[in-house]
Amino acid sequence: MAPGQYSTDPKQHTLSPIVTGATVIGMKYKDGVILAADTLASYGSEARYKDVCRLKKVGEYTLLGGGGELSDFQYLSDQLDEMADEDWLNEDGCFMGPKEYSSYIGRVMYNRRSKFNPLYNQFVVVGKKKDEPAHLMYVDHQGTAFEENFVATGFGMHLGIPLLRNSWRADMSLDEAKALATKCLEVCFYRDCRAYCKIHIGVCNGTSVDISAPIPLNHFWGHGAWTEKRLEDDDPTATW
Amino acid sequence: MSGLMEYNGSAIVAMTGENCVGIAADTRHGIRQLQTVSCNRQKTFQVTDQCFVGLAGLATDVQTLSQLLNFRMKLFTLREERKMQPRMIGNMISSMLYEKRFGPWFTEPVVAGLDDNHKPFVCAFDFIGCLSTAEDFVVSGTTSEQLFGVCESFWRPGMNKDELFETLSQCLLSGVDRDCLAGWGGVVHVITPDEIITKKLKGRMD
Amino acid sequence: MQAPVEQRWSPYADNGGTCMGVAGEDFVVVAADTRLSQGYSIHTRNCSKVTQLTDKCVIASCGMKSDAITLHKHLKARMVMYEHQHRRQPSVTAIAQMLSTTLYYKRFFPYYTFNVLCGVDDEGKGAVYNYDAIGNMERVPYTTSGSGSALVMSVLDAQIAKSNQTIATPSLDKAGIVELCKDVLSSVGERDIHTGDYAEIFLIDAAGISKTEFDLKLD
Amino acid sequence: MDLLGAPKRGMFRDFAGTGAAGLPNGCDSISEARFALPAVQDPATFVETHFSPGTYEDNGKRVKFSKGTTTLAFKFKGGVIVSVDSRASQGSYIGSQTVKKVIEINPYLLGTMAGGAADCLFWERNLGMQCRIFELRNKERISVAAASKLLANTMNSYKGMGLSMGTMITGWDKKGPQLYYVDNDGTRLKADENKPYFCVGSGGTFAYGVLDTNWSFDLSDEEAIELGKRAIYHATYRDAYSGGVNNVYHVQENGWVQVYSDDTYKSHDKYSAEREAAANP
Amino acid sequence: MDCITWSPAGRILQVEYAMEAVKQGTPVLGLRSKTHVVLVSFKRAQSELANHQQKIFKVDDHMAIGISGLTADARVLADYMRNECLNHRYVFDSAMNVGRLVAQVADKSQQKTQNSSKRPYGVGLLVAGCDEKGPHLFETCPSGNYFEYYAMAIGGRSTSAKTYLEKHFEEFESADLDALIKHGLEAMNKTTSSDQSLTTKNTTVAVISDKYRELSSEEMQKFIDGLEKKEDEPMEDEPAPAAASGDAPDAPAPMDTSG
Amino acid sequence: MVEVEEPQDYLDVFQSQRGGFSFENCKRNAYLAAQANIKPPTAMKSGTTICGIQLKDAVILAADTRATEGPMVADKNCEKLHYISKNVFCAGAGTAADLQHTCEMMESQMELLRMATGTEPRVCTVVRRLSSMLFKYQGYIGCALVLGGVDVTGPHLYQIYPHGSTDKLPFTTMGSGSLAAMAIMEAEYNENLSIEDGKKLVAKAIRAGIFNDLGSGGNVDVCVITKETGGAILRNYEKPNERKFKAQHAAFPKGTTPILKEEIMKLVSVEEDVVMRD
Repeated sequence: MAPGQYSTDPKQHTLSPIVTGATVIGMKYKDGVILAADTLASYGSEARYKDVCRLKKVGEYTLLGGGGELSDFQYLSDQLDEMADEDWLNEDGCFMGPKEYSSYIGRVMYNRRSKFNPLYNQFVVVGKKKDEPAHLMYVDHQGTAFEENFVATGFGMHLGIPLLRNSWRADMSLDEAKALATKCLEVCFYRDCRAYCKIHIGVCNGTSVDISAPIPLNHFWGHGAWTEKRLEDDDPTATW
Repeated sequence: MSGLMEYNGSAIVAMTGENCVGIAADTRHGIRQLQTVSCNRQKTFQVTDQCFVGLAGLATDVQTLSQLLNFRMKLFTLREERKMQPRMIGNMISSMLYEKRFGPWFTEPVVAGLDDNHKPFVCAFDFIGCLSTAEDFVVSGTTSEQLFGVCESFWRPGMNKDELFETLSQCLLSGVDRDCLAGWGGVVHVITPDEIITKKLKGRMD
Repeated sequence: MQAPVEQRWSPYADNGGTCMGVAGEDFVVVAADTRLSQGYSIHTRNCSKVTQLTDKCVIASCGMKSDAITLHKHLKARMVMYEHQHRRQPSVTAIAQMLSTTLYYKRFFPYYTFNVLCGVDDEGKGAVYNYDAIGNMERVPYTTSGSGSALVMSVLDAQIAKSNQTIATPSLDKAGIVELCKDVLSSVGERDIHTGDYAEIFLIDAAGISKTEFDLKLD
Repeated sequence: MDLLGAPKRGMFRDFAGTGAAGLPNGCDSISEARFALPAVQDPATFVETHFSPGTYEDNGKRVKFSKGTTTLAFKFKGGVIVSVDSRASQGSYIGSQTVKKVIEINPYLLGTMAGGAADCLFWERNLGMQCRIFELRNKERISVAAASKLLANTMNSYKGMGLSMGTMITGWDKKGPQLYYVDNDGTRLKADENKPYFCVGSGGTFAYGVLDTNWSFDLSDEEAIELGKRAIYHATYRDAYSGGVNNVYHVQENGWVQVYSDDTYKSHDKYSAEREAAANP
Repeated sequence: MDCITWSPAGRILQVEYAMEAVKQGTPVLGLRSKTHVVLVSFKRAQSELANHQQKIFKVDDHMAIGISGLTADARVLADYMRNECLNHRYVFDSAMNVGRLVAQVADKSQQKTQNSSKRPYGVGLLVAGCDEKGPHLFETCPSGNYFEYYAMAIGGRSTSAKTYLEKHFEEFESADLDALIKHGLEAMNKTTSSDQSLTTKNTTVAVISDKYRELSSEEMQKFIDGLEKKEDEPMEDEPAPAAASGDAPDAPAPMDTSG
Repeated sequence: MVEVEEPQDYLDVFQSQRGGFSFENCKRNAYLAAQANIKPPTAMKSGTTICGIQLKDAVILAADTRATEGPMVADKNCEKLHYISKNVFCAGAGTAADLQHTCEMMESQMELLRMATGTEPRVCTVVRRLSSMLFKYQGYIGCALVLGGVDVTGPHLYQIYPHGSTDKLPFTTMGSGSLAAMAIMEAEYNENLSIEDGKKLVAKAIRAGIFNDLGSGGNVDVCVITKETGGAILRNYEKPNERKFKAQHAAFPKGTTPILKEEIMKLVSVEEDVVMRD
């Protein structure tokens, strides 16, 4: 079967998402790594839940950001919480870092796709464990996984990535990184129907993992050509 | 996989050189893809003294179109008492193909010629007449992917007529050797300001 | 414009890319680009397709990335097992046969990967193995796989096998083959939209494995 | 899920031993014991529609596998001649011109390859193993009839799963030279006086034409080998999906020998000269 | 008598006998610094015609075990550990935590002591490995007990080695690799009887940091040449079979298990 | 009684069909498709990134230069900016042949209009004509256009979809790389930009398409249209994608390729009324 073709007789698993989240932006900066996502969960084309946090702290050093089916994101979050608890129960002071969690998530996603029962998500797993280098990995519903310095999922893959590729630098400060992520989500808000103007930003710097309170985005709709009246007879700029 | 462009199989490539231009085509005529019925099918047609058109695609359309071209060339000469320049031939083919936008000929032509200033001109079309010119080479037919590969590697600026011939024929033969549907020999025309060199190539016969 | 969600789900994706391997008398050259794409999007510009299996053997896989990741992880585990059991690394020939069966195991739900396995064999000769998705295997002097394979193969036929040439020209030396691989991948980068960004060249000989990188076009 | 007769014992070792104890749920592990099947309602149809090799009938939907193409074998008084081409095509692209389409199962048995190359390669390798086990158990060589039956049985158990294989099993046993045809439907045919030869693959029709004209049981060894070459040459000439090197094997009383291996590029000169000489005597 | 039957004295003799099997084996010892763990084993050849038996098994790049007791049982455990490490790498793309694997092995051993149709493993392991908390050295017993040590020796004649290790263990923490190996061989040298000496043939030294490495015979020869001359004191007798119940888990290197 | 039409002289057919689509192959092609179960080939498309911005008194258009056939680059440096009249230009995405010919047709219509009225065409005229023509063909002519021009009423920027819908905008992008280019536009567009900054902005947007969208590539073409000077296409305004490595293969020596037959036709000048060669 060629890629892009659907299978003849899939089992009746969830093969299309119901309640979905949109873009997640992740990028490394000089002291760690940040993750940003808006707060909307859509039900088809309905903006259904407007105050959802699509970032999730996993274990001590890791953040998970999810786009796509929200229930699958929550299911995986629970699984990861269980693993973090087990880590803690061992009482040996060892905790898994972003590398372990991202690899695990990659295996889970591949395994579920191989069972024709995918978790319909695109995840970004980021984190920084103590003095180890910051880690950022993308995993999607087919198990495709790769590490990068910055990544964007969903519509952000088209709208956010060009800005990231232009502006990302390894030596960005935290504020610069936050500003860039905000800019990407702002552009998504302008052009993606499933995006929203309130975002969370999560930061991993090796010692702590913090998810911000919701931040409202600035937006501007006042370009001259959009505001000018065109249908009135006496308008000299009207062309038809 | 099954398409009219692959029904008969063909490989055509045209290349520019220094004051010369060349066009090469294979000679296989297959039907229903797999069966080879002859190995001396004509796929390149001389339309003026210094211009050739290569027609890849469905054999029946290739024949019809080549005759139509012949007709249009003669009509033009009668009316205008001059010969068409290669670029003009390109534009004419483009219009002829686009005329049949919604009931197309299944052929993708290639034009190679020298204009009055001995400047080489090559261009290719898709089957509804999108003309694209190139400075280096153009390819067409079922072998186009393979030909893109070899031509990108072997074409170089400023080839003389002998170099052009060798490059062109190596590209053609290497290309068709990796395509089931084309090959069984080939023919190369090199057009220079004062002669047209035509050579039949010995290729693999499988 | 791309629809935001797929209507029907497919377990397969094509992540594109081109890789090639050329065997020499006592060395082997492997080259692959590092673009990871899906549809018209570039996921990342820098994602290696090549995994080192032993001191003398690497595998390059094009096709679907997640299958390739899994296959490579699997093979690396098998290498460790072999080493534990036999206290030495498996030979290229052994790995080649093992890979064939591993792929055939998935005959009914194949790994969508097109593999090239390269190494130096027990006799010290360069070895290149070519596979289809379900484990048909052949030892060849040179091969290629992936989205630009049709573009590569004919060039190698002309430059290495020298088919259709009546005048003998000297065959390429090590540096010449590396040069050729660079040139061919650059050519593919010009014409195949799924191949590009950067490329890696692995040279395996008696001295071990050395890796060089070079730039392709980014568009 | 039953594996439709997939070999369960001995053939493939579960190299990772028992599954790992400490793995968290939801992820796969490296152990892998048997043929993996897609988790769809009807795996057989799924496999058949999506993962079968195809050339010209291929509608672009399938994963393209290497596919082998003109093979023939015939009996004559000196044994059996097996003659094959060496092209592997993936769609119209020629993947390889140097495929070994005669599979040397053991010194007395040959198999040929047409259809899905991986299917042929794997199951004939598997057949070689079964034959060896038979030898060890019974202290005598397996008959060609039995060997071909083993293969046909395997094919039967995977019927409808999209395997693609058209093979000829040939060898010399107690009853003399033997030739069988086995394919992926489980068909098994014996070559006898009425049907002393088989041609398999897309170029088979062309090869049949040559054999029908020139075959007789009393051919000398040289004539028989020449006939094998000639039939393959003509098939490669006319059939787009055949070509490359012509390999000819001769099955004799004490095992097979490879008697010829050369590029059809060269045969063309010889046969076209012959043709011209016949046309202009 | 099976291994779930208590003796009147409140012991499980089958388990204790299994612990004895460990003492029948040739000695193996381990010691660690801040950066490395070193395992040293003294190998025995079954006969003049046989190879020396392998005593140290690499489990993963960051982990190895030295064994004393039934080699056959050790191989089963080694396979299990290797498999766990491989699976861990496959799933988490990282090295397995040493202590947690040891705990798993101990659990596995413990299960064998609670089932009438099974017998305890007759092998003790010294598990040496490195993880995010640095180098570790563990001992596992057939009983399912496990302990972590700065340095430890198990197997026949190990008592004298332990004496040596106890005397010097405070130096180990900051010792460099060469010193650590030297101490290991010195301690091992104490276990040999007067007519035996360490050779490159009968001794294996493995170094574990984040990589596993066995010393080559040339490297080892240098260390062996530098060993202290052996005093001609008579070796003490092997301790009599006795209970192992007196182990104090917090003691860094229990001197004697014959409590 | 069935009347059998006598085959006409091709010259007549030729005359009668001048200037329109010919459907004479349709029946045959439908038959081939139905009988032989053969699918028609795909036409050359430009995956394309095109964009345009409207400034205070200018319009700037830009495009990449890649034309693709499936995953192959058919043309590395094609032209996607089309001249319509001195003051109106357009950039096209979609089926390449449709774009070429639609724009040429519009060019000729506008030239005729100019000659008939003696004034330069207004942008809305071009848009109206294009939109009605595309609407008539119900999307079968695959032209997606960004059209810009400056006329007596000032600068105007439009986009036109294949089905004939139009929109007037301050900035827009189209084609497979439109999202990448749009990201740049949304982030940086401002209607008070100078022409120089405007050129930089469109080039940056196109570069975003070239580098982030696989359907787009090659070079950047820019077209600036102002009231004073009319429009001018700056072909290959930026060339960010030169080939980075080219090996110097030894040339194939003369006589390398095996040949069966060689013919050489000498061209000679004939001094008569039909001149073969000068």
